[in-house]
Formats: sequence, C-alpha cells, structure tokens
Amino acid sequence: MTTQIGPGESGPPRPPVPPAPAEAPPPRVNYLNVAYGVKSWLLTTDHKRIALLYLAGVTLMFFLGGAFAVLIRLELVTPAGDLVQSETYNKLFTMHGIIMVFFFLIPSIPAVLGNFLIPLMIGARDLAFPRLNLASWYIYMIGAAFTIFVLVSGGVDTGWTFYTPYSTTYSNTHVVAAGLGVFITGFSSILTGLNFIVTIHRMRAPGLTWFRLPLFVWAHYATSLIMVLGTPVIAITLLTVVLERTLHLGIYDPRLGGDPVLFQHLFWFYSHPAVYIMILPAMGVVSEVVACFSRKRIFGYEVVAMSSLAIAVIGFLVWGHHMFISGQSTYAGLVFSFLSFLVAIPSAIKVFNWTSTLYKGSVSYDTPMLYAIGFVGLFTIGGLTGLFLAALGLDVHVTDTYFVVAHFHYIMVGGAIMGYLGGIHFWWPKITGRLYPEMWARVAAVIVFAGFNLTFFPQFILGYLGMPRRYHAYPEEFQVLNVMSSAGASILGLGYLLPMIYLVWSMRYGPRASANPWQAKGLEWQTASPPITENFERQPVVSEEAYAYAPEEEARVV
Amino acid sequence: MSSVADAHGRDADRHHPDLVHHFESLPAQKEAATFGMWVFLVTEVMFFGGLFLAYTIYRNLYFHAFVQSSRHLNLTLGAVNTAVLICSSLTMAMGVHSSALGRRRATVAWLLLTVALGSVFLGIKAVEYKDKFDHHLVPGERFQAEELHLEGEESRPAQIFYALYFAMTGLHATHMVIGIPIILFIAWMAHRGRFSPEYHTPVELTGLYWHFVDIIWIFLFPLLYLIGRHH
Amino acid sequence: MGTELPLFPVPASTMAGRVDALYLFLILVSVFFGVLIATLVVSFAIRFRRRSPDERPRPIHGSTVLELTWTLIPLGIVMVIFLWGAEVFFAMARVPPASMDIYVVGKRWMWKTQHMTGQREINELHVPVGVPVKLTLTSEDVIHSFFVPAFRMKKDVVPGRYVTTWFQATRTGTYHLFCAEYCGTKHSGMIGTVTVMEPAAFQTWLAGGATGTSLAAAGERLFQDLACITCHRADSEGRGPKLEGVFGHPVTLASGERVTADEAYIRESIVNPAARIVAGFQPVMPTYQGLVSEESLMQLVAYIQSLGGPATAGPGAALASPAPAIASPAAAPRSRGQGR
Amino acid sequence: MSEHIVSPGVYVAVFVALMVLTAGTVFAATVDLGMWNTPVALLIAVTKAALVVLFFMHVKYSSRLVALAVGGGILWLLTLIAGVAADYLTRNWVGTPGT
Repeated sequence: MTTQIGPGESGPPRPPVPPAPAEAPPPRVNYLNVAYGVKSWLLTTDHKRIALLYLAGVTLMFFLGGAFAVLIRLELVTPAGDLVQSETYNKLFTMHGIIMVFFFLIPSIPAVLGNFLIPLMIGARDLAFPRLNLASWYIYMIGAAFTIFVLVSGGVDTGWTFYTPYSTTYSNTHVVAAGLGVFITGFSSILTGLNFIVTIHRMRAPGLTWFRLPLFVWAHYATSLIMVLGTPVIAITLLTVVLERTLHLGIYDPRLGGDPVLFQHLFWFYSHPAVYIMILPAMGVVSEVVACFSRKRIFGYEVVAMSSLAIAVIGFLVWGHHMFISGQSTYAGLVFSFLSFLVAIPSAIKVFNWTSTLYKGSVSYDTPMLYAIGFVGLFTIGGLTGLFLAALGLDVHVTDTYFVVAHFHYIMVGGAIMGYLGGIHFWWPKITGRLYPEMWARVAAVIVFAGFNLTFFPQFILGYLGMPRRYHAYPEEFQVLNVMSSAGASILGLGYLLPMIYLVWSMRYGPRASANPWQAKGLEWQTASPPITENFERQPVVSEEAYAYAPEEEARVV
Repeated sequence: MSSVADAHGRDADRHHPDLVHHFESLPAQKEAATFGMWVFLVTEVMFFGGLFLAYTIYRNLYFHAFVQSSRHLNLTLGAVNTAVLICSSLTMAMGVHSSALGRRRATVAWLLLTVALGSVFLGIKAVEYKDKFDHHLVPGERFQAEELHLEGEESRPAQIFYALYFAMTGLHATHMVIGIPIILFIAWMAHRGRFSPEYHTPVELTGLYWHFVDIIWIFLFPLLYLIGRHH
Repeated sequence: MGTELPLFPVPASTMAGRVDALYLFLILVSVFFGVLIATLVVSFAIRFRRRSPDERPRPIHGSTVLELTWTLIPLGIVMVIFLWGAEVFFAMARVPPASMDIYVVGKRWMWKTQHMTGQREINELHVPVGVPVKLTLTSEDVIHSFFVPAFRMKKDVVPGRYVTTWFQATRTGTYHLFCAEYCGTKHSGMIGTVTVMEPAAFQTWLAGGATGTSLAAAGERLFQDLACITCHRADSEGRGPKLEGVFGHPVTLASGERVTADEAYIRESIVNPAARIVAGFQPVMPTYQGLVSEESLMQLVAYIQSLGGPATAGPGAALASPAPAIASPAAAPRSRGQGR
Repeated sequence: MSEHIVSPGVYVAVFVALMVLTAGTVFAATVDLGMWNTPVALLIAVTKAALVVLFFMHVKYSSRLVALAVGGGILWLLTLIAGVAADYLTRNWVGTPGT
C-alpha cells in the first residue's frame, strides 16, 4: 500500500495554519530517541546516525585546522618571522592544509549532509551498504588519529602537497605517518562514493526517474564518480612516497634518474578533481536552497544537472594547470590550459541558472538563503580568478603566490564552507527536529561574509605584488595588506564560532520543528522531523518533477 | 549478511533470512552488491594504474636499463606463476559455479584448491624475492648492478626498475595475502551450509576479487618479465 | 609597520607589460561579470521578495536560448583569454638568439649565479639593462623556483636537469628575487636581489668584480685536470669525439638519431656518458657523476662552448634535456632525522 | 552472477585459451619483432584480461551498468596515462613555435 505523493496532495491535507513553529505532537519514536547509549551510536548502521558521527568528527577537525589558520595569520602580522620558528611555521601551514583539505572539505558535505539526506531524498530506507558506511566512518577516524599522532609527536613540514624530493629525501619530519593518515582516510572517501553510486542507481523510489532527482543528489552522484575514480590515485602516490622513505624504492629520486615532475602528475591527477569533490556538493546544497527560498523550480534543471557531470568528467583532464612552470613541456601546458578554460564553462552556467531562478520567484531571506547568495557571489569571484590562473602567460607570474592562495580560499571557504553552513542550517530542523534562532544565524552569516572578504581579498593584491606562498617572513612592503588579512581572519573566526554556539543551544532549547518548516518540496520533507529509523512510514511513490512548486490556481486540491 | 528481524509486516517473499531490511528483494540486493563490488574493482584499477603509469614512463625514458634489468628476472618462474594463477582462476570460477548449484562440498573443495594454488604462487614469489636479495638487486644503498652488466651510470635507472618491480609485485602479492584468508573464511561459511542457490553473493564477490588479482598479474608478467627476451 | 603600500608591482622587463595587459583585461572581464551577477542577484532578491507566506510564483522551466547564450559567450571570452595567455607563454619560452648566458644553481636556501666571465654571486644577480639574459637553471637538492616579480618571471628549478628561461630588463634598479617553491626550513630566507644596471656601470662592475678566471678558462683547466684531453683530442685520433666546433651543431648518435649538442646534451654526456653515444664511438667513457660539482659542470660546458661553434647560444633554446640526468648530490646529506 | 549459470565447459575452454595465450606471449617475446614486441605482448594480455572479465567474471551476462563501470575504469586509466605521456613525449620538442 503506497500513498500517492501527487501535486497539491501530500498525505493528510495540510491545515492552512501559517507555518509558525506550532508545538509538534509529543515526541514519537525517531532515529534519535529509538536507542540510547554508546553502543547504539558506535555500532549503528543507520545512515542518519552515521551522518551525525561524521558531523562530530568533521567539526572537530575543522576547528583543529582553523586553529592552525589563526596561528598562521598571527605570524604574518609582522614581516619578520618572530612568533614561531620557521620549522614550526612550515608545520603550521602543512597541518592546516592536510586537515582542512583531507579531513574537512572533502568529507564535510558528502559524509554529513549526503549520508543523512540521499536515502531520504530518493525514498530509500538506507544506503545500499550500511555496514560499509559505518566502516567508512571508522576508517576516517583512524586516519584522523594518525594525523593527530603526527601533530602531537612533532608535525610534518612538507606542505599538504608532499612534493618530492623534499618529502622523500630531505624532510626529517613525520612524513610517513602523515602520508599513511591521508592514505587511510582516502578509503573512507572511496567507500562513501561507492555507497552513493550504488544507492542512487539501485534504490530510487518507484517513479523517481533520473530527471526527477533533486539536484543535491545529482551533485553527489557526480562527486561520487570523482571520489571513486580519483582517490585511489593519490592513495598509490602517497604509498610510493612512504615506500621511498622506508624501503628506498627510489621511484622519484632524481639521483637515480627519477623525475619529481612525475610525482606532481600523479598527485594533481587526484588533487584537482578533489577540489571538485569539495565544491560540487556545495553546489548541490545551493541548488536546493535557492529553489526552496525562491519557491520556484531551478531555472534550466536539466542543464544544471548535466553541468555537475560535465565538471566531474572534464575536471579529470585539467590537472596540468598546476604545473605550467614546473618543467612540464610547453605543449602539454597548452593542452591543459585549453581544457581548464572548458571546465570553467559548466560552473558559469550554474551561476547564471541560480541567478535566473530568483527571477519572478518569491524570495525570502532566511539564513540558508543568505549563505546561498553569499556562495553565488564568492564562488563567482573564485571562479573568475581561476581564469587568471588558467591563462598560461599570467600563471607564470601568479602561481605559487598569494594570488593562488586567495583563489582557492574563495572557492573552498567562500564556496564550500558557505554551502556547508547553508546546508546545515537548511536541514537542521530535519536532522534535529529543532529550529535554530533565526536572528543570530543571520548575524553570523553576515559576519562570516564580511570577515571572509576582508581576509582574502587583500591576498589577491599581495599575490600579484609577488608575495610567494608559504613564506614565514616577507618583505616590509607587504605588511599593510597582511595586517588587513589577519584582521579579517579574526572576524571570520568569530563568524564560525557563532553557529557552533547557537546550533548546540538549539538542540536542547530550540522550538520543535514541523515536518516541513520551509514548505519545501522533496521527499525528505514528506517524513517527520527528525525522521524514524526506517525514514518513511510507507514507501513513497513519486509522480511529479523535482521542485514542483505549483502556483495557487493550478493546485488541484483533491 | 545476517538477516534483520523484520519489524514491519512485509509479505511472504520478503521473509528470506538473508534479505536485509532496506532492499526490496534478493535479486535487487545481489545486483546492488555486485555493482558495488565492480565499483570497488574500478578503484583497484586506478590504484594499480598509478604504478603502471610510472612503469610506462620510466620504461620509455630508460629502455636499455630496463631491458638489462628485466633479463635478470627468472622467466620460467614467472611463466609457471602465471599458469598457477590462471589455474586458480579456473578453480575459483568452478567454486562459484558449484555454490550457485548448491553443491556444498564441491564448493568447499574448489575454494580450498584455489587457496592452495594461491599459496603456491606466493611460494614461488618468495623464491624470486630471495634470489633478488641474494644478488643485491634490492633498491637501497647495497644495490649492485654488476650482474646486469650495466656500466656505471645506467645502474641507477636499473634501481628504478627494481623499485617498480618490488612495488608492483609486492602490491599484487599483498592483495593475494588479503584474498587467501577471505577465501578460507568463505569456504568455512560454505562448509557450514551458509549459502544456497538463492543466496551465495559472498562467494561470487570473492570470485570477482580473485579474478581481478589474476588480471593484474596477466599484465604484470609480460611488462616486467618479457621485455628484452629477444636478442 | 611598513609605511608604503604598493598595490602594483614595478614592470621592469619586456614581458612585464604584456603580462600586465592580459591581467588588466582579465580584471575588466571579472569586474564586468562580477558586477553583472551581483546586481542581478540583489535586484531579483529585492524585486521578487516574498510578500505573503502562501505566495506561489509561476514555475519557469528554463529557456534553451538563454542557456546557449551564457554558454557560448563565456566560451568565446575564455578562448580569447586562452589564446592571449598562450601567446605570452610562448614568448616567454622563446629565448632570443644572442642573449647573455647566466647559469643559476638553486641549493637549499641560496641562489648561486655565475656569469660566463667567471663572476659568481650568492643570492644576487647583476645584469645590464636592455640586454636579453638567458638563464640556465638547475637545483642541487629539492625543487626551488626562481621568481623575480618585477620581471613577471618564474621558473621551477628541478634537480637532475637543466631548465631555461629568459628576461630582458627595461628599467634599472634593484628588484626582489624569491624562491617560490617550498623547499624547507629557510624557504622564506632563500631570497635576494636582482640589480639592473646601465651597460657602462655593468662593465665596471664586471671588471671590478671578482677577478676570477672566466668560466671557460676555469673549464679548460678542469678539462686538463680530469684528463678529458686524453680521449677528446683536437686531432680526432682520440677515443672520444673531437669537441672543437661541436657546440650548437647537430650530432648523429649511434642509434641514428640526430641531436643538437646543446648545454643539456653535453652536461648529460659528462654525467651519463652511455645515454646517447655519438655514432662511431664505443661507450668507454667513465661517468663523472659525483666527481664533478654543478659549478664545475657549468665551467666544462662553457669551455666546450668556447671551443668554437656559433656565437654564445645555439639557435634553439636548450630545452630541458631529454632524460633527467643526474645532478651531483654535492654535499646534500641525506638528512634522515628521527622522524620518518 | 545473475540467474544465468555458465556451464563448466565454457570455463574449461576459457582456461585452455588463457594457457595457450600465455605460452603464446612467452614465445612471442623470444622472437625479435622490432618495435612490435610490446604491442603484441599488450594485445595478448588485453585478450586474456577480456576473457577473464567476460567469462570468469560474468560481465557478459551481467547488467549494462556493470559493463559501464568496467569501461569507465579502463577509460580513466588510459586518460591518466595519455595525459602524463603527452607531457613526456613533447618535453623535448626542440624550440617553441616561432623559433
């Protein structure tokens, strides 16, 4: 017996009462209160609980990585390297890089929001392989344990890129342990990607065809392709670095005729698609949020869906733009530059489509929408500065300078983290059954936006002036811009602390949320908040397109 | 895949003990598991792919050194090993076949035969590795390449050949060292009658893994052993 | 607190102007699209703000025409940027023929530069204004990157092979020299200055500078000390090929391949003789790997270059030598601290 | 894999083919085919791999999705090798356009 989720008719006719957070009926059994105790969490195979386990792990690593960022910015307030020694500074930016890239940005949206929402959005009871899902969390935590071991026992100073021959021969820090930590966490990413691909292919609700899937699911499908096809390559790359350090298998050793540029090829073959692993899920979140808060179907749904796949595929062909001056051949540089410009087009299409969705919509400025609009703005700047770096002649001057640092922070912090925060706020009522304090959330969003721009926009100017990356001390004339950047960093840090406070507060004291506080479309809003362990009372059947916000006169009231 | 007590009253066909709660039917569950295994094997292809790339690049950069170094590998042992692994692929396929027909004892027999052949392969590999250690052909300070009659300078890329040789065959051997206990565990489960013609997915997935490991060796053997055998 | 606040780097080389032009074009494009998107988003958000909680806007599926426009127009613009960038990049890779040769060696945490006339500098480089300067760079240990922001020039320096780049200073003065590729503890200390001088002032500096023998003379002395002369004789009876008039000319190898005997080929033949043997000779030359430091290699190459053959640099830029030959580890200790 | 049961006769036939191909590739290696040695060795290896994938691993009888996954994996590996080879092959093109 399946209920028909048709247009205008969703379960019991909705009372026309305005969506004030009416006190929900006394708490029924849901996935949170169905069981208590450590075992119920550490041995769960419920994708929703695993998502919360990941939320805890990922948040811990975010603040750990953030702490290093604060120390770096403090050091850079003065031209001389006088806060920490240069060895320590090198370890600071390496740990900041490794933790933020591998332990926060790559897992954050897929492992937290993706794990929680994909089964709900496609009307499934769970992911295809629940036990593999739990295993992926344990693998992630073991990798994190390796990294924290490296941290407490002296750190690693090779940069998150582990370039040889420095990492294999000249660094005498914990390169092997750090490499193994990332190697292990890579498998957590592979298992998550594998789980999503099989689930999306095999476990969609009846009637849920590919082009009725929410764009969040499309974005995660494209991301999973990258996770599955790319991550093994960095696994073998880091393994070869570990083997070269431990067993002298001198694959990259120039003294044996090895070629350090080969390491860079293998490293960037994964690490460029990895930046799409970081941004595509955020794009998925923004598509959902923009559609919900302008109460309109995404403009050009099919094009936006296809552009996610295009980014995933072309994203694998452009890695050479990290190596234009590294000794790679001029002609290969030409090819990679051309392909890098091609991969910029789908991103531009998405931005134009999000903007057009607002046209003739009914736009409300709830916090998720503020983050989404912030994302669109900052991602546009990030994407456009990417064109500077893809242009061969210009890249020679700006690569390895703060211009690159500003570019990828605009994409990762301005894009991925804004998307993550937007997603957390948008689905918070569904995840915890509570509403967060709207006023505080909007204040935090504005602080994050302002702090971010003050931190990273000066770095573009510093970059073109020629301040190199990873510099512990810098010439006098760069100081004013660096002080501005450090000032912005403290505002940004404050902006990130606020959500931590009021979201935790809302778990206990926030007003109870109804099943669909935002009147959003999508199967995840058709079930209770927080959902029951089985997700749906009855298997939902889908018979309408995604984001079917039917206008009043056409709503066929059954 | 232990069955989960089905809290919700579902119709009869869904009451098979091996059907996990979130799948509609056994065939759907098997198809998902198989597809999932194949996606995993694709990651293994890319995992080994990194080493195959390094091999391809260095072989073209230092062809002469690679030919001389490869000539020192024991061709007969390599060929025998290839045959052993192909036999173990056959026995594994027969094992999967008999588990699909529900012939319990035949399944266990074939699987144990596969494990035996796999162990023979690892044994031969150990012999080869020992020979390399004896001839100081292991990368590192003690690497000596006189026997490869490579004058002075070219002994350095030879060390890269052996670095890749040990990396690739070592990774392959590690996959077999992981595979053998899995097959033993599956054989033990088959022995206890855990599988049936409707439900023998674990045997099939192990079979897929084993055949994949065989395919890797099918490529390793010619690339490492067969360059420069002609004069 | 630094008082001055420069916002744009000094354009001090021929390429700087062209790079800055591309940079400004890209800024214009970015500002245009940034402002366009920002105004559209803000105006839509305000004009179409939600007026009543139950407002239901009409669904708009999309328009293929619009999709095509904002695919093809951006595609056209990025292709223009691509071609312009590629053109500047190739100009940077194309070394002008008669340019002044300077050898640069990156070593952990210092830049060692050598002029053909023997002057050697650490973390400093004196060059005349208006003269194209060809840099032949290598590294003795890890990857560094020779970066002069004022010239908009940066080139990664890879151990084990030569890479080349060039610049032509257009403005006298002293400019920053940075290492732009992370190379360890004192990465931020591996900096220096490039001093561009009037040609006259440069000559006096050259003369007054270290009166060391010219690079070629030092190379000749080495040529005798290492007994190269016993095989490479001028009268071509030696077991090694005659080196007079070889530099810059094509050479046929035993394998039938024809290769230009540029710096990279000669350096490789000293360090890895068996790699590419000249036709008609036996691979009997012993390797000098480890016996010859990076500087002395450059002196030998300079000497062979001085043995005749066209003016200083061969026509083709000595692109990276084909096989990554071996940079002598010199004194780079394999630092194996307690952490692995 | 799916309900399709492959008869043991097919397995044995594939097994024999694999053994023959192994012998073939060893023999082919001892014959000096000039530049063709490597392509021949690779061709034989690819045929053997295809036999194992299609018959032993039942891809011949499995869903199109599995075949898509196999094709995707191979295509990605070739993309990696092609991209990096492009750099190494063109690194020594003497001079740049316009010299």
